Amino acid sequence: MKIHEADARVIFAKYGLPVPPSRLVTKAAEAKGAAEELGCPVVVKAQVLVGGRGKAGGVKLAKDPAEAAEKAKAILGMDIKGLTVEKVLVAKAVDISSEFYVGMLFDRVSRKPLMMISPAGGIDIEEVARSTPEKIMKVVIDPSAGLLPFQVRKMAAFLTGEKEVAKQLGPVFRSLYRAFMEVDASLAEINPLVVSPDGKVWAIDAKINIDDNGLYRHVDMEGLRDDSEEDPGEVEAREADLSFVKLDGNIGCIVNGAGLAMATMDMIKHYGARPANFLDIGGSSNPGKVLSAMKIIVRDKNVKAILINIFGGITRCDDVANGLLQAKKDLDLDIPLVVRLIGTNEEEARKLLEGTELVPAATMDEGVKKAIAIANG
Amino acid sequence: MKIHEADARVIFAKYGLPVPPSRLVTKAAEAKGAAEELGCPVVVKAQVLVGGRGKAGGVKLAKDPAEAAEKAKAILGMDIKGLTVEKVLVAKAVDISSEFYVGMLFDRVSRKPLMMISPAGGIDIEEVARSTPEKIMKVVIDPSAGLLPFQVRKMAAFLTGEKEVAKQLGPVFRSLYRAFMEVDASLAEINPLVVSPDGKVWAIDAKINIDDNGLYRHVDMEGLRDDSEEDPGEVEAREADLSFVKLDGNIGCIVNGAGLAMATMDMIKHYGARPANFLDIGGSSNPGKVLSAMKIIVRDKNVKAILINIFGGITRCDDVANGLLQAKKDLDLDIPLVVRLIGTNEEEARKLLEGTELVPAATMDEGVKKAIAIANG
Amino acid sequence: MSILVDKGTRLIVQGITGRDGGFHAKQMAAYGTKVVGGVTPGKGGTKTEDGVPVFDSMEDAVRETGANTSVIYVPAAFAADAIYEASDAGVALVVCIAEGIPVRDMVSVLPYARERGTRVIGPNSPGVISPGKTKVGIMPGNIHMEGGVGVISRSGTLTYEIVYNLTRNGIGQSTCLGIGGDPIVGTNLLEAMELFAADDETEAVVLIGEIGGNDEEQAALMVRNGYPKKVAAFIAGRTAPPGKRMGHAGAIVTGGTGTAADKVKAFEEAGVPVAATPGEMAGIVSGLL
Amino acid sequence: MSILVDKGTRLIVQGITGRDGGFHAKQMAAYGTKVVGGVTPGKGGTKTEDGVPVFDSMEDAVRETGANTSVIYVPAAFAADAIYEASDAGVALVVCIAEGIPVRDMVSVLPYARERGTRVIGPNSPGVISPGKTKVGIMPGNIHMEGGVGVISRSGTLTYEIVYNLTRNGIGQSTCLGIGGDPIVGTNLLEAMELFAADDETEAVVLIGEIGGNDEEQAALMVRNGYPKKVAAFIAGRTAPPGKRMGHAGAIVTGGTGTAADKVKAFEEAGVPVAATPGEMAGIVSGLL
Repeated sequence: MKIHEADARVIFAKYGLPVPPSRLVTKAAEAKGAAEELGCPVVVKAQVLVGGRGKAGGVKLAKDPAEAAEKAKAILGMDIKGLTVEKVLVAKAVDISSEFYVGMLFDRVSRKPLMMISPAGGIDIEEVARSTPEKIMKVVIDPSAGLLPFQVRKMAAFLTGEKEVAKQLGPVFRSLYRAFMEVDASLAEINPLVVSPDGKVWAIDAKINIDDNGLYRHVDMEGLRDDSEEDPGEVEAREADLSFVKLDGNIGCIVNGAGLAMATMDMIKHYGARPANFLDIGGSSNPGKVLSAMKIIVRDKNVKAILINIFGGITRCDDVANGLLQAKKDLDLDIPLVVRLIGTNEEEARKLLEGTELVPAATMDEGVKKAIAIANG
Repeated sequence: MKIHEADARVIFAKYGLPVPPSRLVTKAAEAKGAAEELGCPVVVKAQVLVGGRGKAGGVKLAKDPAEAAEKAKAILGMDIKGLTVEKVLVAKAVDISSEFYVGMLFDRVSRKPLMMISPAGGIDIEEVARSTPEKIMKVVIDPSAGLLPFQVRKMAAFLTGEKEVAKQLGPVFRSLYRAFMEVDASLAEINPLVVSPDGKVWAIDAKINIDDNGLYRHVDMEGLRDDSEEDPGEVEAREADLSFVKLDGNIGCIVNGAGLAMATMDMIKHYGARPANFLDIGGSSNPGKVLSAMKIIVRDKNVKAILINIFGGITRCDDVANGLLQAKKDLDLDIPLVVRLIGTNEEEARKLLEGTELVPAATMDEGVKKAIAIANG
Repeated sequence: MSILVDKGTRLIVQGITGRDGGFHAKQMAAYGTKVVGGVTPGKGGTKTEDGVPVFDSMEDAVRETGANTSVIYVPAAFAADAIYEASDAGVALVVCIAEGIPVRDMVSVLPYARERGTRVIGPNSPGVISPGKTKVGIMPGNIHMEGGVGVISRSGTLTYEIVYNLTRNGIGQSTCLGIGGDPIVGTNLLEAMELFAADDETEAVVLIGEIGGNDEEQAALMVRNGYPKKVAAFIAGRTAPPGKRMGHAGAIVTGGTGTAADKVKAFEEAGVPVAATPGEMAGIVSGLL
Repeated sequence: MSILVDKGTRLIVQGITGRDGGFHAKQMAAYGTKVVGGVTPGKGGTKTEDGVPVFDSMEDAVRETGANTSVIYVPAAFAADAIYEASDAGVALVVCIAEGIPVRDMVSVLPYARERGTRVIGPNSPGVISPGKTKVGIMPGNIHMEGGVGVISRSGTLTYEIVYNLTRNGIGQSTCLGIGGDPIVGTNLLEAMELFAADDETEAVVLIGEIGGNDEEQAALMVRNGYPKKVAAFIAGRTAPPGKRMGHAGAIVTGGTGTAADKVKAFEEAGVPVAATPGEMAGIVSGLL
């Protein structure tokens, strides 16, 4: 789950990171008040759950409250990568003499938390990794030991030669690590971590993604989710415990398992057509999920055919068949369904679907080809 | 470092353990007030840093405030294993339907924290271990994982079959473990952990020993040390960073290293005499330590000879020699010194001591024999 | 031979009294797996309707049955504890079917298991099957066939699809292993490849990868550096749009790393043929053998 | 042969610019130890007066010198970090002379070191010496002599006393190892015995124990179960009063466990001769060889 910069700043501040004071506002007039209260200059920052706000014009400096209002007005309502800006953060501006990158994630290879730092902060870290990999240091942290003093020394020395700055970096690294672990984050970034001309260190941007699997431990954080920036189908899918991603083709897909769902999309493309969505009903066997999936898909008016591709394991084919029959009845469906059910309890499923108008398919290839023929026809 | 029950209760309560309310008092009249405030019956408990208070008559039940005063009067000033009772704890009494033992220590074999529990609480756990070892369960805790739910279930089931009691034990185990680790304890015990007739669990005694090596992280705890219950020589030795234990013989010993110091005592005994003390000046090479050691030993009027047995490694013989010369001068010593210095910088030491009246010895055997001859002589 | 599970596997089902645990305990036993016990705290001393003894703890279960393997079907919030408990009880292999375990829990439990000599498969794994011998997991047993192809997959149902394709074309499997779809798993693609490298019965290995991470790129490197078996691959997610999470944590691709195109390229440069659809796999593997 | 340290040892001194670290770096080099570098954060790039390069970190030191061993002479509050750092840098052996490290720190750092394949000796250890080859620690080198007796001790200076007795009587040592006097040490008595068991040069092992714990009782059991070398023992603390802490954490005896009498009895029942005084050891060992 992505959360807004403003919320990430609150978490960072709680863990003692040096975050400049700020106010979150939804109107230009409020931005003026915030700027007066904070003292100028301020930075006005679009709050959208997507990277590259700066390049898109969503981050502006304002030298006085009037200008803050003006910039806020320009940014509010702006479209950034398809998302409308509804809130802006007004934050006290900090003069910059150098910019670092500091980030936390999990490392698949060591299977441990990893801190990644760079003296080339303020820009896209993936670009730094590509063009100047020597400017990135990665330090694996053993959670049984935590971030160790020798690691802190090494990282601080990589970023700066100035003792007074290095002294402030230790607490920053430690706080970021603690925040990352304790909130069950999957990513936590300060980019940039800034040194001002007076030698003080500031976290002037904040990014946290939460591990969805850990959310149950943080009921307070569920409120940080911003549904308004998601496709309504994706929101509804999540609520029904489905994985759904809307695409722009005309063949709806209901599949069990992310890998098979992707392979199904890939095969539709391979045979020259385009999928309308990714949809994984997951490993459970709940007929209600199939009904929810069907509802979400039929809302897309582009959809000309729906392919159900289920390879039963922990999912039982008869449960899926029951869900399909229910959906057919409840939704008064007129979109043709191509159904391929195989694996656990496939015999029971076949019996349930016998004599209905669902189009059966014996293999994935056959199912995909039939769905394409229907959609094209 | 041992701390008093009253202080251990405060720590336990801070970690959420169910400790009945109590007051620490130094006068019988205060005990009456405390009993009135807490509500009777109460238990009046001698605060001394030694086990077996109960058997010695240092723990008494009082059914009303007047009786509390009476019991406090009897206990205050009492001598328990050589220690005078100066404070008593007045604690709200709890009716007992069963008594458990729960303790934490470090396990030398697994090199991890270990929780030891027994349904036979309220008595000496070492006695339980000897007579009915099947009544003890030991659970090794991996500090990287903490106390795990499956371990809690197993321990709770070992102590009780009652669900409502078991439910309260999980938090007790977890709190004790956390307290033990966070205060750098070397031992933390609840004996007994009591179930009252209404099914509620209470920690009615509290014992914590602190790892001396960890004390530097807990400056607040240094105040919990009770010097009044220690030999003044031992207190002075600790302040001089020496290890000293007073014994009842007439040959004073100054040795470097605990093993060699014990072996020196053993050898004195082996040759038929008795050591006046254990004294380890440790691994450092500070002449001031030798001076402090000498001061502590000469205070013991039984001492007829002092044996200095130093095998230099990290300790340098010349430093020791300088300390001896300084002590000889400062203390105007008339007790004969038998000196055996060997190892690092022994040549330099020999030169320093040449021509003095110190009695040289080439080997440990020779040193011990010469010291005995002088003491007997 | 085979890897991880075989006729010597003695299995405990953690969560045997749950819906999925109960169902699959039956299915596994029907396949021939020695399901010697189950664990559900508080239900110790009972038996399942098939007569499998249920224990309160893994410690009891291992002591009473001599089990060497466990499979976990408990809700996510209890799954990490189940792995700790299984490792502590000393089983050599834990297969974690449970999904939805926070990554933070996995980074703590995996070193704990390793320190105790316990190999973990998963979480979020369909399990492991050595066809004709033993099945530990949720895969449909009847689509498998005994033979010489090892299968390693980051996916569940996609694996069934490909295995089914192999079987229908007469290509049997030594062992099929789903390593699990989460970012942090107990046994990764490379470690699974090392297990097959040491297995005499396995003649070729099929890798079923997907977008996200760079395990496949590392596997391709391992082949270039001289892997002792023939290798074929399939990569899911060629059409996945960047930045979107496709169902489970493994299937997400950010920026230029871990795309299907990168992985296909890495394999092709290592001389590993990549199937464009699951249905092509049997033909490719036949060509290798 | 010998154990742990030999001519192949390439040593980094952690805390080389401190009083003790500096002094013993010289002493070790004078004995013939290859002291290839030192570490003191903030002093990287300098050299000691003997020309030993100083590095800011163990990582730098190992990379630049190819060191395989480190010895730690830093204050207690920094010693655990020094062990973490040495393990992380990949040295195979860390000898921790530093004393006064909280037990809680040791229980965390030891599994960390083990996971990285690093053996820890100590803390609160006098070190390890393979006479005539290499000395890593603080023991006086000149009291040792090359030969066939392995020495394992929980003590420091008492070990010197006994080794000196052996040497004066013409009995040389393969390796002398002080495991450290703290309750939790990286390598315990039994593990050290296993190392000597596998060493061809070692003909007999001298165990120097003391009150507290039950390592000696376990060692006696190991001998009863068939230890491949001759064993002799000494136990310090026969006159120690119960419940008193004798200098370091190892030397405390509570209740009826871990007394000198228990340990002497255990050894005698296992057929291990126990010296009554350090001066008796050479005679006993001569009798065994």
